[in-house]
Amino acid sequence: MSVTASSALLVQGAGPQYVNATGLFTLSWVLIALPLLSAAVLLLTGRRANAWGHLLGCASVLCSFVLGLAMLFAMLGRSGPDRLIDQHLFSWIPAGSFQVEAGLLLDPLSMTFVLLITGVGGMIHIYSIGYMAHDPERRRFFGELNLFVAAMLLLVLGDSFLTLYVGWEGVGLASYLLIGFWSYKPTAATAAKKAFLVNRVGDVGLSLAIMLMFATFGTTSFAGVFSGADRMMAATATGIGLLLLLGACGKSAQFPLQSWLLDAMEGPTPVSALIHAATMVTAGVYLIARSNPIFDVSPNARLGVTIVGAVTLLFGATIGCAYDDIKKVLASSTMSQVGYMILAVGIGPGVYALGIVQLVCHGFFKATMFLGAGSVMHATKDNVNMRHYGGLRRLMPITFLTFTAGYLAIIGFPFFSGFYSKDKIIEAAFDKGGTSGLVLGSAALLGAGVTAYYMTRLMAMTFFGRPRWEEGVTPNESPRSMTMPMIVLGIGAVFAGALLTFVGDGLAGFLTPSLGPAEKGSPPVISASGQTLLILAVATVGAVIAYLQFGRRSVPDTARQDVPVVVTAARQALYGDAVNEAVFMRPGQYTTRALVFFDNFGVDGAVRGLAALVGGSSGRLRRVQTGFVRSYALLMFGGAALVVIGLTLAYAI
Amino acid sequence: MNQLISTSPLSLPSRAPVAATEATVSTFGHDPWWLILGKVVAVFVFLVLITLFLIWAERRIVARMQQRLGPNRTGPFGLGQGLADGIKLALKEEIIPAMADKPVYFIAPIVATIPAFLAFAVIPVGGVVSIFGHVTALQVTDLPVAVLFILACSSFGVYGIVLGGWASGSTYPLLGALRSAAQVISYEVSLALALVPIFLYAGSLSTSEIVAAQNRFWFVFLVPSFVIYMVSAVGETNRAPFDLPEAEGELVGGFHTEYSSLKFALFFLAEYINMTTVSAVATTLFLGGWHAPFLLSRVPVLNSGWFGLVWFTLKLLTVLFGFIWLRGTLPRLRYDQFMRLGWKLLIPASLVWLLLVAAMRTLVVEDVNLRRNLVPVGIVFVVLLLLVSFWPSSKKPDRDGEGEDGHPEIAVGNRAFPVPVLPGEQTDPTLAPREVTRA
Amino acid sequence: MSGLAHLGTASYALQQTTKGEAVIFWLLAPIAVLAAMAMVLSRRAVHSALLLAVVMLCLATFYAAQDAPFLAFVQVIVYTGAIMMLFLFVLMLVGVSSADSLVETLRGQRAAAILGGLGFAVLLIALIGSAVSSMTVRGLTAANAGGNVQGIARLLFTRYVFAFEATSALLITAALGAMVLTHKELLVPKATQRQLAARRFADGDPSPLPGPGVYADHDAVDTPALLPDGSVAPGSVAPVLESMSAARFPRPDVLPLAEGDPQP
Amino acid sequence: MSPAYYLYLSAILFTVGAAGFLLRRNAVVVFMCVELMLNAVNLTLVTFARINGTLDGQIIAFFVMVVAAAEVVVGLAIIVTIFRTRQSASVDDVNLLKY
Repeated sequence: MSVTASSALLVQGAGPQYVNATGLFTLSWVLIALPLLSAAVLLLTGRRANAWGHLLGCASVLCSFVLGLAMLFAMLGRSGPDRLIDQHLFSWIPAGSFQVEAGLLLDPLSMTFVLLITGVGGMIHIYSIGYMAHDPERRRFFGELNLFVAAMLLLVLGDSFLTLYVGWEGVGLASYLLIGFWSYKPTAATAAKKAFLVNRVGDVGLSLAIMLMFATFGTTSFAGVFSGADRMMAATATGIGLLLLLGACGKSAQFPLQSWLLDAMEGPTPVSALIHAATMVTAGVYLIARSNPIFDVSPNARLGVTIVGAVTLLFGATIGCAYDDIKKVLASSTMSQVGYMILAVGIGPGVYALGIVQLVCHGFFKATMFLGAGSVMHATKDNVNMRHYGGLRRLMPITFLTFTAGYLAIIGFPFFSGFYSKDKIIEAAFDKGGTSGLVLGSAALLGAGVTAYYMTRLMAMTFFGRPRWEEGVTPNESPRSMTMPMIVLGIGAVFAGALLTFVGDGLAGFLTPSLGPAEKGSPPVISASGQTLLILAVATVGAVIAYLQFGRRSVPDTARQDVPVVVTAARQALYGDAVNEAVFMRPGQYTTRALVFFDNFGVDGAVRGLAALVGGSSGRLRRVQTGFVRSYALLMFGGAALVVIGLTLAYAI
Repeated sequence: MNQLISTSPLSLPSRAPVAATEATVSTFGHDPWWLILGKVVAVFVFLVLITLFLIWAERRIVARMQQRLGPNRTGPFGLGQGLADGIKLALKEEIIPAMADKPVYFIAPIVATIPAFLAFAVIPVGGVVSIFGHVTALQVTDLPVAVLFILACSSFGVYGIVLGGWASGSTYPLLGALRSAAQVISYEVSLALALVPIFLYAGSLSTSEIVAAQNRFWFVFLVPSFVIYMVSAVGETNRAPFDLPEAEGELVGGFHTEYSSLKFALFFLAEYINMTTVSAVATTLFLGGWHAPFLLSRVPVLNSGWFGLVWFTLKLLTVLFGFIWLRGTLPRLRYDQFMRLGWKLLIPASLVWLLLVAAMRTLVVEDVNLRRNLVPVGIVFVVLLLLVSFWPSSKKPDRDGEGEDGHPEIAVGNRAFPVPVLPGEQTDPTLAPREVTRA
Repeated sequence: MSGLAHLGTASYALQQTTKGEAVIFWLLAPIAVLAAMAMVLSRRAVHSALLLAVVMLCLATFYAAQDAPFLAFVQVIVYTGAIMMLFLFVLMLVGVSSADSLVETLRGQRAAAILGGLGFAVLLIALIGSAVSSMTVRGLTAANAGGNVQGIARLLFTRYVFAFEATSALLITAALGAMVLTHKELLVPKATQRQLAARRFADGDPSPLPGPGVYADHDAVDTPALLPDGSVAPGSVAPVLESMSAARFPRPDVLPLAEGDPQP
Repeated sequence: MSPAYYLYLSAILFTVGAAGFLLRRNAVVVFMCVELMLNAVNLTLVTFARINGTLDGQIIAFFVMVVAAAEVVVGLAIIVTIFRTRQSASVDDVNLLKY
C-alpha cells in the first residue's frame, strides 16, 4: 500500500483519538528518564558508586512511581476520552517519506503498567538491597535493574510499535544481562543465552508484524495503525495478529516458546520476581491488549491467542506439579498464570480488562511469592530444593504469612485478589459460549484445580512438615529491607483484587478508554454463583489432594523415580526443550549439514576446480618469477618495446 | 618572488651607476681569437708563476713562524726554490706500482689539474681595458652562471684525487681517496650554501656582475657567509688543518703516496692552483674583486683598468697568506671531528644564515611597510634561535669513544639488547645496569 | 667550454642549429655513445663510473649548447660531482676486490638483451623520426630573454613550487633513509683501548702483524714477507691486496706457497 | 643540423643503458645504467624544451636530477647494506624473492 493511500486512511480513520499532553503529562518522559539516568550513572561511574549505587537505583524508581501516582490522580481528574494523552517528543527517523515520530502515550492502560512497574519494581528494588547485600557487584545489579525498568517503561509508554519495539528489545537486553548476572556460573550464562535466543524468535515475529504494519498503513504509530485497522483485510489482520502473538509468546514464555523461563531462574531471585513474574513476561499481554483493534478484525488470530493461552495455562500448571525447585515451580506457575491473561485478552472485547486485572493481581501475589522464595533461599544458603526445606513457618513468620497471602491469592481463595481476577476469567471463558467456550472454560477450570494442587504442595513442602535442612543450615527471618517489601506486596496480594474490582468503576472501568467497555455477553451457561462454587470446589479438590500427598505424609529427601510417565514428562518440563530440539534444532542442523555438503562438493567443487585451474596454470607461470631482477627488466623492456611499436604504428597510420 | 630574482635592486642605499670600466656578461663574446688566446696564456702563466711563488712563500713563511730561515739559497731570497723543486720533480724516476690501474693512474693527475686551471677562466682580475684598440675585460670569459662553473670545476677536480687514490692499488691511497670523496661531498654543500647570499645581493651568478655589484660595498659584510666559505674552502682544497686525504701521520702521503715524478708534480700543482682559485673566488665574491679598497676606490684611475690587476693580486695574496698561516698554526683535525664540523655546524649555520638573508632581502625588495618593526623582531628571533641551536652543551662528548653521546652505558648481560632492567625483573648484580667506569 | 653558453643564444634558422653547435655535436656525440657502450662493457666498475662521468660531461655540454647553461652546470655539479662521486665512494667500499666476471649466467639473457636493445633502438629512432618530421623548432631565445637562471627560477617558484617542495621533502627523506639503512646498531659497548690491549695479549699475538716485503728489490705492500724457512708469512699482506693481486695477474716473482701454508 | 639529432642520440644512449641494465650483474654498474637512462631522458627533455620554446622541459630535467640524487642515495645505501650482509654486490645473488 502506498504511503499516500495510507495517509488518506489516517485522515479518515475512526480509531482512538489522542489528545496532546499538557501540564503534568508533558513530564511523562521523566518517568523513563529517571531510571535510565540512574542506570547510566550506575553503569558508567564504576566502583566509585558502590557505596550509594543501590540507594540511587531505588530512589530513581520510587521517584518515577511518585510521579506516576501524581499523573494517575491528574488523569482521574479528566473525563474518559481525554485520558488518552499523547506526547510528541521529537522526530526520530525523518528519512524521506518514512517518518517516525518518537512520542509517549499515556492512557489508562499504560498508566496501569507504569504504576505496576514502578510500584512493584520499587518494592523489589528495596528488597534487593538486602538480598544482594553481600554481592560485590550489587551496584551493577541495580544499574541493570534500572535499565530494565527504563526499557519496560519505554515499552508501555511508547506511542508507536517502533518505540514499543525499542523498549521490547531493551527489556530483552536487560533480561539477558540480569539472568546472566552471575555469569561465572555456566548455568547462568547458558540460561541467559537461551532466554536471549528464544526471545529473538519472538522478536522476529514482532518485527515482521511491524514491517507488515508499515507496509499496510505506512506508519507504525498506534494512532495510525488503529485508525486504519477496521478497514484492512481480515487476512492481513490475521497475519499481523499471529505475528504479534508470536512476539507475545516469546516475551511472555507462552507455548511453544516457553522453555527459556524455567532456565531463567538462574538469575537472582529479585530478577525472577520483577522480570519473570511481575512485569516483563506480561509484556505479551500488554502487546495483545494494546493491539486489540487488530485482533478485533481477525477472530482467527484471537482464537489462536486463546488456544495459546489455554494450552500454556495447563502446560505450566502441569510442570509446576513436578518440580522440586521452588523457583521453577513459581516460574511454571507464572507461565500458567500468564496463560490465563493471554486467554483473557484472547477471548475478546469486554474481557481484555479482566486480563489486565489478573495481570496486576498476579504482579502482586507472584512477586510476593518470589520474594518469599528468595527469602527462604536466603535463609537456607541459596538452596532451591523444596525437599530440603520443611517446617519453616515458625522460624520465618513474616515470610510465611506473606507467602500464605500470595498462596491464597493464587489459588483463588475467596476475597483474596485471585478470587476476583482468575475466577472472572474462567467465567468469561465459559461465557464465551459454544464449543470453544466450553473447552476453554474447562481447561481454565482444570488449571485452577492443578494450580491449587501444586501451590499447596509447595506450601506443604516448604513451610510444614519436619525440617529437612541440609547440614549447617540454620534458617531465620530475613532483614527488614527484605521483609518490608514482602509485607507491602503481600497486602497488595490480599486486597488488590477487591480494590481493583470494587473501587469506583474498578480497573475495568478505568481501562474503558483504552480497551473498550466491558460487555456482557450472552447469558451465562451456568449462573455466576454456580461457576464460583464450581471453581472453588475444583480448587479445593486440588488442594486437598496435595495436602494428603505432602502435608500428611513425610516428604522423602529425593524424588521417587518409579513414577508414571506423565510425572516424568512434567519433570522434563513436558519435553519442551526436547521438542524444540527435535522440531527446530535438528532439522536446522540437518539442513545445515546438507548445505555444508552442497557447499563442500557443489560450490567449493566449482571454486576449487577453478582454483586448481588457476593454481595449476600459475604453477607453471610462476617459473617466470626467477628472482633475477634482470629477467624482470627484460620483460619490462619488452613491454616498453611493445609500447614503442604501438606508438610507431599510431604515427604511421 | 620574481622581483627578487630577476631584478636586482640592492638594499644598499644607493648604487653607483655602473662605470664604463665595469664588465657585465654582455661584455664578453666579442673578443677576436688572438685576444682570447692571449688571455688564456696569460692566466696559465699567472697561475704557474703564482704556484712557484707560493711554494717558496709557504716554506719561507712557515719557516719564519717556526723561527727558521727557510730556503734562501736559490736565487734572491731563495725565490728560485720553487722552480728548482719543479725541475727536480720532473726529472725524477717515474714509478708505476704493479697493482696500479694504468689508464686511470695516468689520467688522474691530469683530471686533477685541468679543472683547477679551468675555474680561473671566469675570475675577473681587472676592469675593462683597451688592448690594441679592443675594449675588453681582464677576464678570459664570463657566464651567466659563472659561479656554478667554478663549483662544477671544483667538484670535478676531486675526481683526480679519488681516482689517483684508487688507481694506485694500494691501501693508504685508497683510504685517502675515500676520505677525499667524503670530504668534498660534505664541504661542497656548505661552500655552495655560503655563496647563495651573495647571489641574493648581487642578483646574478656572473662573476663580473658580482664584482660590479661590489662597487661601493664589499660583500664581506656578509660575515657568516665569508667565514663559512673560507672554512669550507680549506676543507675543499685539502689544506691544513683539513688535509686528511694526505695526512702524513696516518696515511703516509694519502692519495698520492704511490705517485712520483711529473704526475706527483701535477697533483702538487693542482693543489696550489686550487688554493689560488678558491682564494681568487673569495676575493671576487667577498672582497670586491679587483676594486680598490676603501677610500682609494673614490679615485677613478685607481679603481679601473690595469690597476685592478694590482688590487686583485694583492687581495689574492692576502687570502693565500691566510692559508699558509693556517697551516703554520693549526693541528690537523681528526676525521670524525672534521665531519661533525661540516655536517653539524657549517651546514646548519649556513642554512640559518641563508634564511635570515633571504628574509631581509624579501623585506627590502618587497618594501614591507612593517619592516621597521619586523626586522628587529626577526633579528632578535634569529639570534635567540642561533643561541638555542648552538648553545654549548653542558655534556662533554666522550672523547675516547667509550660511551655513545655521553649517556651512561648499560652493561649487557646475557640479553641481546642493552635495555634497562624492567620492573620486577630479576636483578642479578652482575647484570644490573651500571655506569661503565671511565678511564 | 666558456663559449658554449653563447652558442645557444646566437640566432639561428628555425630548423637549423649553428655550425659551431653542429661541430660540437658531431664531436661529442660519438664520444658519448662510445663511452656509454664502454661503460656497459667495462669489467671494472670504476672504469664504468669514469666512462659514465664522460657521458655526463658530454651531455652537460649539450645542455649548454641548447640554451640550458644552468642545467649544464647543475648536471656537472649534481650528477658528475655528487652522484658519480657517491658511486665511486660506494665502489671503493664494496667493489674494490676484483673485476667483474662478464660471463652470462642467465640463459638467453645476453642474446635477448642485445637483440632487444638493437630492436628497441631501431624502433625508437623510427618513432622519433616520424614524430619530428613535422616539428618546428621555436628556440629558447624568447624564454631565456631575462636570463636562463631567472627564467627557471621564475617557473620553479611559481608553477612548479609544489613539486619543488615535494622534492625537497623527498631529499630529506632519502637522506634519512640512507642513514637508517646504513646505520649499524652498536649492540655491545665499544671496546676500550685497555680492553683491546688485553685482548691482544690474551690472543697470544701482542706484536704487530709482520710487515710486507723482505726482498731487496721488492718492498711493495703487496709482496709478502718470508719466514726463516722461506715460506710466506701469513698476514703480511693486506687481504684486500691479496685478492686484488690474485685476481689481476699471476705473480711469478712471488714464491710459490709451500704445502700446508694457509691459502691467501 | 636539426635538434632532432639530440633525440636520436638520447634514444641510443637510453638503449645502451637499458641493455647494460640487462647485461651487467654488479649492482653498482646496474645502477649506473639506470642513471644513464635517466640522463638520456634528460637530454630529450632539454631538447624538447628548446623545440617548444618553453623552459618547462628544463624544469622537469632539473627535477629528474634531484629525484635521481635521492634515488641514488637510498639505492646505494641499500647496496651497501646488502653487501654488508651477503658479501656480494651481484644483483643475481639477491634472488630469494621468487617462486
